[in-house]
Amino acid sequence: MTRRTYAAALVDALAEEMQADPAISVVGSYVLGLGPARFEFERIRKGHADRVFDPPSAEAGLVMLGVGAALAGGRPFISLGTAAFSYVAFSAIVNEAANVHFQSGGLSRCPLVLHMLHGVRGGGAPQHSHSPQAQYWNAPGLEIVLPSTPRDAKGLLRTALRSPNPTLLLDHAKLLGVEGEVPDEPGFAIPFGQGEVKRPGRDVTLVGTSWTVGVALEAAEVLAREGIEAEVFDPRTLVPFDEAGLFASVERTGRVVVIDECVLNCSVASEISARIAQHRFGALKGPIVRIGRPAAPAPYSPPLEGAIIPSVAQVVDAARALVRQP
Amino acid sequence: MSWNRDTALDIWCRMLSMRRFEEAAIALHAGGHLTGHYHVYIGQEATGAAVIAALQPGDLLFSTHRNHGHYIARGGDPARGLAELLGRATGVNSGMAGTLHLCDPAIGMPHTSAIVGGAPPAAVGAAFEFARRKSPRIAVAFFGDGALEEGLSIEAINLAALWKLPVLFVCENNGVGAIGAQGGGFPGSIIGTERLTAIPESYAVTTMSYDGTHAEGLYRAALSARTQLLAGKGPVFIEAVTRRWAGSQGLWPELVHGPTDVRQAWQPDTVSEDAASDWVRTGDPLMRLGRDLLAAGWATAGELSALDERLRQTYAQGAEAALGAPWPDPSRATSHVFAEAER
Amino acid sequence: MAPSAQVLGISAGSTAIPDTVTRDEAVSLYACMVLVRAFEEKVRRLHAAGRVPGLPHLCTGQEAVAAGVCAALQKTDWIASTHRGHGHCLAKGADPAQMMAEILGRATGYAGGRGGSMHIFDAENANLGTNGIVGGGVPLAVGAALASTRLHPGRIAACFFGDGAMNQGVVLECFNMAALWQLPVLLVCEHNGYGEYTASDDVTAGRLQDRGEAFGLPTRDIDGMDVMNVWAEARQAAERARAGGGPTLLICRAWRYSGHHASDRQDYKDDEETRQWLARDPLLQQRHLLQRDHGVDARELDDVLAQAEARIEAATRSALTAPEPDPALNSLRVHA
Amino acid sequence: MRQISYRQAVLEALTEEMERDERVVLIGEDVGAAGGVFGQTRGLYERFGAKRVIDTPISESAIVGLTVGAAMAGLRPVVEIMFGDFITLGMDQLVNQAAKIHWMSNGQFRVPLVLRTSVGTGSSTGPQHSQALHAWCAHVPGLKVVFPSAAADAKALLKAAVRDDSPVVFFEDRASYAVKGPVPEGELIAPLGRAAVVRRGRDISLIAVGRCVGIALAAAELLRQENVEAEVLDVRTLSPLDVSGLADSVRRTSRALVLDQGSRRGGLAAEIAQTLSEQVFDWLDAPVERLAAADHPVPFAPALEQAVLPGAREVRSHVLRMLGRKETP
Repeated sequence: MTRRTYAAALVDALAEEMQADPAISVVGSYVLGLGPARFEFERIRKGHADRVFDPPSAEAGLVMLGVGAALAGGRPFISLGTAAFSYVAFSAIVNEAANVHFQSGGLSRCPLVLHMLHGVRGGGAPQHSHSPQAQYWNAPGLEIVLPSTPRDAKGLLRTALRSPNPTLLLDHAKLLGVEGEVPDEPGFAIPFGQGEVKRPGRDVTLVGTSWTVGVALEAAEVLAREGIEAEVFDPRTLVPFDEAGLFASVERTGRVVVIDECVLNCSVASEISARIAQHRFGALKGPIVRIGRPAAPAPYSPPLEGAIIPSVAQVVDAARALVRQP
Repeated sequence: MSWNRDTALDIWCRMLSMRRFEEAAIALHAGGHLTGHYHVYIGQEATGAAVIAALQPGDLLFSTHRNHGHYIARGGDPARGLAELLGRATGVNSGMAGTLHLCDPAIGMPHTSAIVGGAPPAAVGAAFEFARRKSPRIAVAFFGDGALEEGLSIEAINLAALWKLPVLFVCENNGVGAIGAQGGGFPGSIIGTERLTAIPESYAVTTMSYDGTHAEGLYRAALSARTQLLAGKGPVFIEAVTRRWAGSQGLWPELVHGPTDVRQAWQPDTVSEDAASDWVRTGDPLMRLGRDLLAAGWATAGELSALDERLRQTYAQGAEAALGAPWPDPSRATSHVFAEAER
Repeated sequence: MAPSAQVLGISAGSTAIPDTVTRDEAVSLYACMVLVRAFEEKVRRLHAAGRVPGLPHLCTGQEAVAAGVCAALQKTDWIASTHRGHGHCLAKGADPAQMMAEILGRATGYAGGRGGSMHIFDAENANLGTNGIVGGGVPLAVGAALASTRLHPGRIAACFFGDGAMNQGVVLECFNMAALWQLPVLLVCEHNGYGEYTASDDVTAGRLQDRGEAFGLPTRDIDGMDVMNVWAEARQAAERARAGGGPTLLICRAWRYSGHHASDRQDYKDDEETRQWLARDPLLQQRHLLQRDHGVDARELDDVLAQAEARIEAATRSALTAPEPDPALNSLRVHA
Repeated sequence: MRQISYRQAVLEALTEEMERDERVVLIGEDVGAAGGVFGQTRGLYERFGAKRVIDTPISESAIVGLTVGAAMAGLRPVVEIMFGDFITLGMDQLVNQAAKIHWMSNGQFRVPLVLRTSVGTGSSTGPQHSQALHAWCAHVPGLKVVFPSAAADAKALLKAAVRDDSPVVFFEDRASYAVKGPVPEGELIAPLGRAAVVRRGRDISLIAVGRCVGIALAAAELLRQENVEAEVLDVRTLSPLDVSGLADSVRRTSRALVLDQGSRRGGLAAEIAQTLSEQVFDWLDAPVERLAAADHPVPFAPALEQAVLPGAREVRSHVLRMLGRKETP
């Protein structure tokens, strides 16, 4: 095990896989954004100069380039930079990449990794703070991966680079600098559809994805001081989704708070809550509580921006209210 | 590979097969078996057949909603193609694709997009991979003049020109003639300039314009384009100008003169006199190549008739088999959403 | 890309400059550029001191394009700007105090702190706003021009976009429609040679000038560092648009002295090229022209400079003391 | 009461609103001389001329972007996107410009535009021409989303949408264009943001979107034979959702099944089900359930396509299971 930042762990996985598989190429100039973490990517440019390409800003054309390359035997890693720009390529993602295998009757494959940085990063304002995964979850044919730690980032990226399907890898802009223990053994990979209990507990289940897993863990510490043992469950991938792992946790605690950085309407939290209610209604001691972004664009000014992000306090209050319910 | 008897005869057979496929499709629609709207390739066969005849097996082809001709010219199985149009289980794509998305990786046609402007960027992606892996293969994108109104296809031309990718853009400009615009039909391309080729030229792309009904010209153009592409000299853009077939009324085509009679190539007086006869005599690429074969002494009327007869059998049986083919089981609807990783 | 006009293949000393330029018109162009430069310099220093959230994009070096084009427009003509739009807003008449308050995320900003640098709207001066999406503003201006042909004949629109945006599909679709329907719009490309960190020449095939003509769009390739030249070309295009003569693509060759954003060290540019462009600073060029052709003495020019800096100081003081916005108002005005 | 088709109702709404307000214009592909590929704008070009019924090139992202700019500058444009699947090409202009401008500009600019598009299965048009994507738009703050299920609402809600000062995405069910329904003469307009009870009942609330309203009504008739009285609600405006209207019904019936024409996962049905669970948890005897379009792309083959949406019989047996009743053969 070694201590690595999230960004470094991503680059480790990418570098190792590029060494092993000549089919992999990287197209995108800002894989790790415009912040300090971006210099981590220089190793890939130096190590594989002929396999890294700086495209014009033409996101729709870029995703289609990835689809065509995948159909021609390649394994392109296409980075769109900020997730908000993926809307410019929305048709290429949901009408082309997602449908290749299905509409060819299973004859053709599209092994493509589409990477983007999502979430409220600070000062992003309404057009650079999107978390579009809820909308992509409604488009059949796309695998969706949301790592929350450096370890998960490395393990899940390796699986994505070996998947025969189009995979959306959404990294939260604020996680790039976070540090954590990362296994070194060669070929370390985490399969899709396998969630993880990041912290065991018995009184309430806190479900988070990507950055909100950290919020859940912090809330669990605060609750522990009040004698409430919260369990934190991280599904890690939306498609395929680890229902068994989630339901097992719900059965243990009987209470659920789902924390999601998407806007609450038709969000990831809505889908997760509806599934729990439908399949484990009997296990619930009270209604499932959703915590997400309110129905408004993301404001620029720090005090406004701070008010819309799911907070530790909100999670603690919700969990305490559920547990204290008569 | 050069223009000779064998090549010309091979292209004529491909063109005739493309024509019979569309005639079968129109008949199936008239019989109420083919629901939904569909697009036929009648009148453009020379472009598809000639360019595709110049390809090598490893090259990849990307088409659009008007794809039947490309599928047949590249060697797609007619019976399985017709079965796919009828949504049957034995269709080449098991009923998932239908007329808008006919494809088959086995003949180098892996994915057919029905989004206008979808073919050029996909072909650019494939060419990007070939160039990167230094493999002697090219990608071809067929699309209509309308596609150049989509920003997506212009982004593709820029990418291809920028990185000198081995992609051949074939723009089948069947810009609506008089019939379409006045008859309440759909206006052709709406582009600010008259000269379509000005757009690829503004990206320093090698651009040529050809008569879309002249198989020999297009075949030579495609051969030289392929050589230039493999030499890393960047993309080539071919505009193939064709006249709209008399029977094409937007989404509901009709066989204005019934099935094509190949003998009219050497018996022009048998063409009945009406609004469509001019197109049959001068606009139909099949008739034109037939006349050229006879004039060059590369085939006799008898040989052409014999080839035609064999193809009629193929299509009669094909339509028969398609109509009799089983419907897919509804439970299959959720299959192939994701591919299984190779074990 | 060497800076001198000849090498760039631009029509040096464009014949478009009308001979009857008045002294006041030339001085007001200088005053506008000086105001923009002072504003951007203040934002840079505030950002360095950690007072500005996020990453503002500065237009230092490109003042001549903003000043020249907006001087050719009337107050009611529409403009649509970019993520690097402080200069466009100020040149179109926006209030520096409300702009600075918005950049600092304060309640008195144009958007009450909601938008920040990339989302400044100023309806009073028909400013359709700065924009966070590359090429995002171009269809807004083309749409406004379409509306004007019906609702307010005689009003025209102008949009600004970078050379990076010339590779966005939506921008080329707009070229086609503007030419097709002969819409009264000025399409102003601020060609500063770089799309974010990538040199445009590395990502742009063929010549940018040809892309307009391919859609039947009259195109001018002009020196964007000479405010008199920009102003003359913009006036000609504006008059033609107002008279129903349709759109013009104005490619203005310019250079941004600041990085893509405030903390970008610009290590991707080579020093020799930068030095040459610094020698063609639009403010210095105009100052020299005013002295040589209009007999304006240095003292009066220094006054103009001092007034600009005083105005920006006052605007900054009011913005720094303005209240933080109230989060409870976040969900207001989501719907009209 | 006269019977006219869903398509005719749309056409009447457009004609009346264009007569009423000079600023209303129609922009889209083949909406002019061709009269719309489904005939839904026939006659408007001849009546209002090329300046107000504008044919465009095939450039969806610029078309949507252009209408946003025109709306900011004072027009009240109705932009038609031929197939709902193609709004994906205009998604950036819809999500990052139209939906946010009023909010971002602190009220300085309004964007009074209507984006009309046709959606849904039933015409063998395959995966890229048959989707119902309203959930994506309902997810975006700043967009109002409307989905009429029959002719009367197609007219009444479209007129309200054109007069609304916010951007409205108006979904029309393509398979319903030819379906006739009762539409009163004269001025007919209905407020946005309100659901409607289309059939009274006491045992269960069937909350339906778009074409599923007709399916729910057919299922209710089948259920009557099992003496189960189902209440059927038509959601009409999907965002902002009429939560109180839906909650009132479920408080009376204490059971709810949501029927949605969009796909199930991450869809509108999940949002409605969870919102109801939060509002009326104590009244619920069982969890709110969902029946929606299957989670796979829409296949071409009719035999496969017809299985995408739940049918009336499938709804009937699902309700009986929810009520713990045995299926009588």
